[in-house]
Amino acid sequence: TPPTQDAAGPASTADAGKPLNVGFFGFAKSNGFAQGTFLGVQQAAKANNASATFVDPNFNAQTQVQQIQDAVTSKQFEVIVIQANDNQALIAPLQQAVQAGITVVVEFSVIGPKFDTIQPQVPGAISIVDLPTSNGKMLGQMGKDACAKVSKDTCKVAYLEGFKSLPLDNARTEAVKAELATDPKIKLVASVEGGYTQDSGRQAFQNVSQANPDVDVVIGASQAITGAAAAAGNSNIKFIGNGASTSNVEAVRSGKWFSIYVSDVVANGAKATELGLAKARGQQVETAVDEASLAPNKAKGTKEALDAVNYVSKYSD
Amino acid sequence: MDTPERVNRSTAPEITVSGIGKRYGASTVLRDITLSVAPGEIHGIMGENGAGKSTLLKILGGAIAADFGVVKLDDREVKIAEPRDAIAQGISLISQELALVPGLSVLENVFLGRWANTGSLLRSRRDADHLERLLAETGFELDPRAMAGDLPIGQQQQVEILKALARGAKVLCMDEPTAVLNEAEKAKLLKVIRSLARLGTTVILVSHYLEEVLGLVDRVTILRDGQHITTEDASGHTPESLVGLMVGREVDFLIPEVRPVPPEAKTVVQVAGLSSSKVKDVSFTVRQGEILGIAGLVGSGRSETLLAMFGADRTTSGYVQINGRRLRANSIREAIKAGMALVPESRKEQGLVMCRPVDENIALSTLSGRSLGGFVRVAREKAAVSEISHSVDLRGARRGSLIADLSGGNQQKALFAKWLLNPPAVLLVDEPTRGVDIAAKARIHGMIADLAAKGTAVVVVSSELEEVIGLSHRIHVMRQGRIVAEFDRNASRDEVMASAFLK
Amino acid sequence: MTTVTAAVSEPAEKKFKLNVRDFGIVFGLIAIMLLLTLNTGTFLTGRNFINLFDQAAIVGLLAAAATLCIVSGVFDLSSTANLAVSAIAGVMITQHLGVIAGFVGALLVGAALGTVTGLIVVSTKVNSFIGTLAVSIIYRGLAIVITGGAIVAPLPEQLAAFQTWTWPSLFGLTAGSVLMVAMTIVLGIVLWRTTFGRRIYAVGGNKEAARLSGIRTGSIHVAVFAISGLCSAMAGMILASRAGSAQPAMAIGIELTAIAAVVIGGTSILGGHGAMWRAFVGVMILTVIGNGFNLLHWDTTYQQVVTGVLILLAVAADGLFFRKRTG
Amino acid sequence: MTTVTAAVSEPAEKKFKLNVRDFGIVFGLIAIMLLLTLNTGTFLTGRNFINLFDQAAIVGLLAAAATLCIVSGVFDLSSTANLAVSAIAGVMITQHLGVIAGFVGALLVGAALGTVTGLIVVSTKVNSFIGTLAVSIIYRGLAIVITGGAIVAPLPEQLAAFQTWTWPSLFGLTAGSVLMVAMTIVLGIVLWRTTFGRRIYAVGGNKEAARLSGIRTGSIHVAVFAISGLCSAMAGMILASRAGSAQPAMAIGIELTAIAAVVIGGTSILGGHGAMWRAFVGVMILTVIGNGFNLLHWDTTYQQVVTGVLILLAVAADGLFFRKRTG
Ligand SMILES: Nc1ncnc2c1ncn2[C@@H]1O[C@H](COP(=O)(O)OP(=O)(O)OP(=O)(O)O)[C@@H](O)[C@H]1O
Ligand SMILES: Nc1ncnc2c1ncn2[C@@H]1O[C@H](COP(=O)(O)OP(=O)(O)OP(=O)(O)O)[C@@H](O)[C@H]1O
Ligand SMILES: O[C@@H]1[C@@H](O)[C@H](O)OC[C@H]1O
Ligand SMILES: [Mg+2]
Ligand SMILES: [Mg+2]
Repeated sequence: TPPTQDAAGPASTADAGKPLNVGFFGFAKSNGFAQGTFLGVQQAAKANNASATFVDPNFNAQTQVQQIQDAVTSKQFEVIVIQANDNQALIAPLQQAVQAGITVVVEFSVIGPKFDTIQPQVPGAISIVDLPTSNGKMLGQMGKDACAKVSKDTCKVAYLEGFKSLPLDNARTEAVKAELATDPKIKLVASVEGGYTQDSGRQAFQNVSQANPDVDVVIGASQAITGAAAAAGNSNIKFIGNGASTSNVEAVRSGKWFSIYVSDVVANGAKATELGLAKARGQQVETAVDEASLAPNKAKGTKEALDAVNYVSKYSD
Repeated sequence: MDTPERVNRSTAPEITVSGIGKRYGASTVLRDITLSVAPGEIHGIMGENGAGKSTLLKILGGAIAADFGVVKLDDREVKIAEPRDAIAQGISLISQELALVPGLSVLENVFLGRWANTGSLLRSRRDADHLERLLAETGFELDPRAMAGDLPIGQQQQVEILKALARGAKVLCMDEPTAVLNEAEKAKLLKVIRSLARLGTTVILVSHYLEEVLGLVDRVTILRDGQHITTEDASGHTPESLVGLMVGREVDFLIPEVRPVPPEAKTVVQVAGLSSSKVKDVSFTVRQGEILGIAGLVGSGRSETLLAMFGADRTTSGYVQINGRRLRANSIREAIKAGMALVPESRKEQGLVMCRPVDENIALSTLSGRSLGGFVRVAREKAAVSEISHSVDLRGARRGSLIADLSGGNQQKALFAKWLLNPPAVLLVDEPTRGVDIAAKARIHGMIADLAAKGTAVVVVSSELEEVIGLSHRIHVMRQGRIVAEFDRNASRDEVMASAFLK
Repeated sequence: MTTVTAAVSEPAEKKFKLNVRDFGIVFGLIAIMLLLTLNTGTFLTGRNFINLFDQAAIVGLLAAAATLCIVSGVFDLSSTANLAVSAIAGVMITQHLGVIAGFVGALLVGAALGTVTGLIVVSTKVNSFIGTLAVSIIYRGLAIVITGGAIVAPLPEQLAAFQTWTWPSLFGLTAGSVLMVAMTIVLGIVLWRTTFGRRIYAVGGNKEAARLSGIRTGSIHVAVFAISGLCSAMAGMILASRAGSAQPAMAIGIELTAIAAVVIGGTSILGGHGAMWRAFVGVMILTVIGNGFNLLHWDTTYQQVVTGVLILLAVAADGLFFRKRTG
Repeated sequence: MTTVTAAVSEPAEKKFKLNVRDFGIVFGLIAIMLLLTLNTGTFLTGRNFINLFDQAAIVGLLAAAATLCIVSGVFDLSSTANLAVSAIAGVMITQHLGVIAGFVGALLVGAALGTVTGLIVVSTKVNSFIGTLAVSIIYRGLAIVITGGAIVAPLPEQLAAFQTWTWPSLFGLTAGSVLMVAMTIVLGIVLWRTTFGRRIYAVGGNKEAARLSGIRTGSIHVAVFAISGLCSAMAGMILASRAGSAQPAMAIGIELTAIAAVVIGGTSILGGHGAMWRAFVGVMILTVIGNGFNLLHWDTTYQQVVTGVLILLAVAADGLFFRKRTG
């Protein structure tokens, strides 16, 4: 028989005076993006009478599952803020955590099968995420903007996907393609795996530009675009990066790249932590937040938008 | 599946091979072999190293496939593509290169692949009982639970023999089964073969021991350079006449006269109180030009004494001195630097790197001497290797040949060549002529005697008593890790045997 | 002859010694567990053991299969790619024919793909390491082709039944853990007490000797790969059951964790040696180390360094102090 | 003796035949390249070859080192963890002492860590597969400890000089590619013609026979791991040079790609066999397959399936039609 759902919900709510412990289950300690988020987590924790700990799964989803289970056992944290390395493997352990009275905040990457909703898919959790579908749509829009500046009849665009085997990446890719397809001027000449490292991006770009020497716009993960732009040297190609590390922001503001999709990781981490702590202390909070709404210019990081707020990134990759 | 313990021996078929041929790349190793073996016959196959004996047996046993020709059993043509086919026909092969699974026990190896079982659950007890009977019949002494890989090579050979017996084979093909056995074990095996033949089993036997063959077989086939020379009744032959047929010329194969050690010869080797896990307090000396023989049963610690002297086995006490200089314990490199060379007993495990070319193997232990600034001086190496190969009569090696592609006897010669490439001051040899043909054996004996005559101190371990007694100036007998007796070269076989067994 | 008799007559003590040596790695596991029991209040609790077994289920199933493969002298690096395809197939069948058909279907697909892997490796004579690596790329690709790169899930009304492997069962363990333990025991008996098991040792220990004894070495390897596929499918169904869905990137890289667990347990990577309980102990060592760290509240920055050192210590101790070396 | 003479005098034909067989895998590479040349206008261009070599640089360096390791009978799974630590150390030294010191320092750190890996594996007698896996976990942890998980970069004014490995040099190839080719040639000669190379083959082919020939098998292995560390550091500096920075997660998993390349080239995973050119061919096969796909404009959904099949075909063809089998 299936286990009976613990209907009671959070077993206890802490009073405001008690210091709380926040566990930040980031992608990996070796990941700048996660480190940036942790900065926000730490700031919010400090401001709200709590401590913050980075629990490192080193990009491994199964390790992360284990860490969540063990956190439930050891009752080390009242609040869990998680950047999931897998959108499905973590559902069950996080449910356990919720049932054990821990406040769960799903941060940045969606947990659950649906990539087009910001609503929490782990019952009882708070969801503050960046949707791959709206992310992809925005990347597509920026691609259209870039193409508008290309003075040719057709604008050739290449998209560097993440990994073909990741549904999350595929959902994003579909959204990018759909958005680009609305502009008859645009021809998508390549959509290939570009991965999440500079080296994989460099390699993908070399091959794409070999096959399409006249490509006008290249869109992809910020690390891949960094590798691609380095391989391109001085060219007229308009690069659009998905990510906003210091070097990404600098590349756009200096005019080397066309634009980036901005995630304000510090703001995201801080907001997620604030929501989590508030809920743990018995307050009513928002349970679904779109991170794009926290970023400058709704995440559309053009030079003008970034200059306008004099945007400074807090993480490097 | 239950194991039929003894098949009806009278069903052994007449075996006829006709037109059998085998090529490896450009070289033909068997050419148009035609012969037949009668049911219940003991048939000897003889020839020089590389003549193609093992190849022929492997074809019969299905280990390799012939390129030409057919095998018939009682006039019925059979296809033997795999060992499984041969086994199904009642043919069992005991190959020259032992084929045991090192991590399984003696018991498990003897019944390899055909363990007693009920619905595939093992019934080890039944196999154990069966093995006990086989041990009693053969007189072999083996611990059924010992790991095959831990056994000395002679005992491994016994396991191979038991394996073939356990299958109740009608035709038993044995490739040099006695090469690694000592006198006593050999005698037991020959007894077993005779009694099998009496019960109707056909035995096809390859061996380099002329007396042994003549005393055992009904008929003998001679191969030379992959060709069938003749098949004749054994009764009309003497060792000399067989050698003549094999080699096609006269050879002198008696152990050469060893020159007496001059009384003023210095002591080169001094072993003092040497102990290791298998060796207990062994002390002896060897003088310049002297050949010391060590006799004993398998497992008595002879090989281990050599290994301990050479720094290869960890010693717990005692030391070795060469020319008055005491060697650092457990350092093979220091032993080699001091001029010591060890020809180990197992060429496959200890001696040769099977997947490497012949030249590279021979040059391996003396690389430093033929290199400049770390680079191998290939031309120099080639010249030296070619010279030494010539003097040990190494055959069948083409350019780039792997050691694994040589015949067993030629591998042994390569092993010997490896340690003679730089003439050693102290030569330790363990079973030096295992598997080599009679002419080559004489050559190796001659070389050992020559080296001694030029001043090398030699220690010979051999399970062939004739070899030990014939070559040595003095003989030590070991039992359970200790030296228990000492003889001079006039000792009789029986005396030496007795002291190896006694108590 | 005296020597032989002597050897036989010093058995009792000898045998005992051998056993203690053989079980060296178990003491490593016990030592780590003792340490954790003394240093945390939470390690030695029923709840935690239920977690431990649940955490070990996936790697445990893969390691049990990997033991058969490794002992027989092959690697199956395609096991988790097979896992993904089987789980996806299982979910798709579930959508059309129901949960039970889905589970059964997944197992059939897993075993079939395993058989195909085995046939490819055996017939091309390619080294299994590289052969199964190539096959794993193909299977992952297949998973993408089947799903179009998307997630597949059973129908909403099937979900509760589909998640059966996460339910508590025997001793409160999750059904998935129980399946893992059961398979470990079954395959352990197969390896230890059946003719098939002996053939696996023989083929892995000396393939030529096995062949000369009439063992069909190819069939043994195909069978072993088929079992590996079956275990992959089981692991896949447990993972899908936990997640409520399946996708092409499932369990990437875990085949290496499974191999590591097998080797940490003391099974020789060279084949012909080893035992099923060793895989279990290896899996438990890896799981307990991870679990312990999380319970100890240590800084995870040092976790990796310490994990590496612990694995090294466990294996080295086994080699240096306990197990008999051959060679 | 007559035979010996005869043998030496039937060389020409024989030698040629042997070579054709030996070079089977090269034909696999040529076939793929021919296919791409005929089906794309872009494959056979200077620019693309410059790209190919650049893409092959990292795996090429690691595969050259892996060849030494594998031939000598060990694996070094810690190579890319070492790569990360060396690159990080190189960047940190650059910050304080300049670019040249940084590069030299990285190489020293890489070689030193490699030596440590070797000493650990040799002294604990742990199987190298599991030993270096544990070491790799430790080194990755070390990288996180040193950097606190952050990225490290040379000072802005050092950047141009630091990126020297991405500059075009000989034949327009990037300096990184040239370094890879040079190391492959140097290590190839070491393996082929030096006493050290001979000892590597001997130790990998039969460790006991090597030991009894007076070879210090431990020293050989330590030396091989040290060289592996050196190559890792070179690869690390090229990567850092491209990126303008270094970080703990660099090049994760690429050690397996390198091993795959070595084996695809035809070097036996069992040790004692193989050659350096084989690593290069293996690396090129993998690189060309990836490159070709993107040039062909095929639907990338099928890319993985086809990649796997091509690898399998290349290796199987080598085994079935060309190379002589040794049981
Ligand atoms: N795999 C192989 N490749 C190439 N040549 C081979 C191979 N196996 C055997 N040979 C060659 O075939 C010939 C016959 O070898 P075989 O082993 O049958 O000799 P043999 O008569 O048994 O010799 P010995 O008395 O030394 O055991 C030899 O010249 C040997 O080098
Ligand atoms: N037997 C051996 N086992 C392992 N390493 C060795 C061995 N002999 C030499 N070396 C190492 O190889 C390197 C070269 O040493 P050495 O000069 O003694 O040998 P060589 O290269 O064979 O000789 P040569 O200088 O005559 O070319 C040294 O680093 C040494 O430590
Ligand atoms: O840059 C981010 C990467 O670090 C994370 O792993 O996934 C999302 C990316 O945008
Ligand atoms: Mg022979
Ligand atoms: Mg002996």
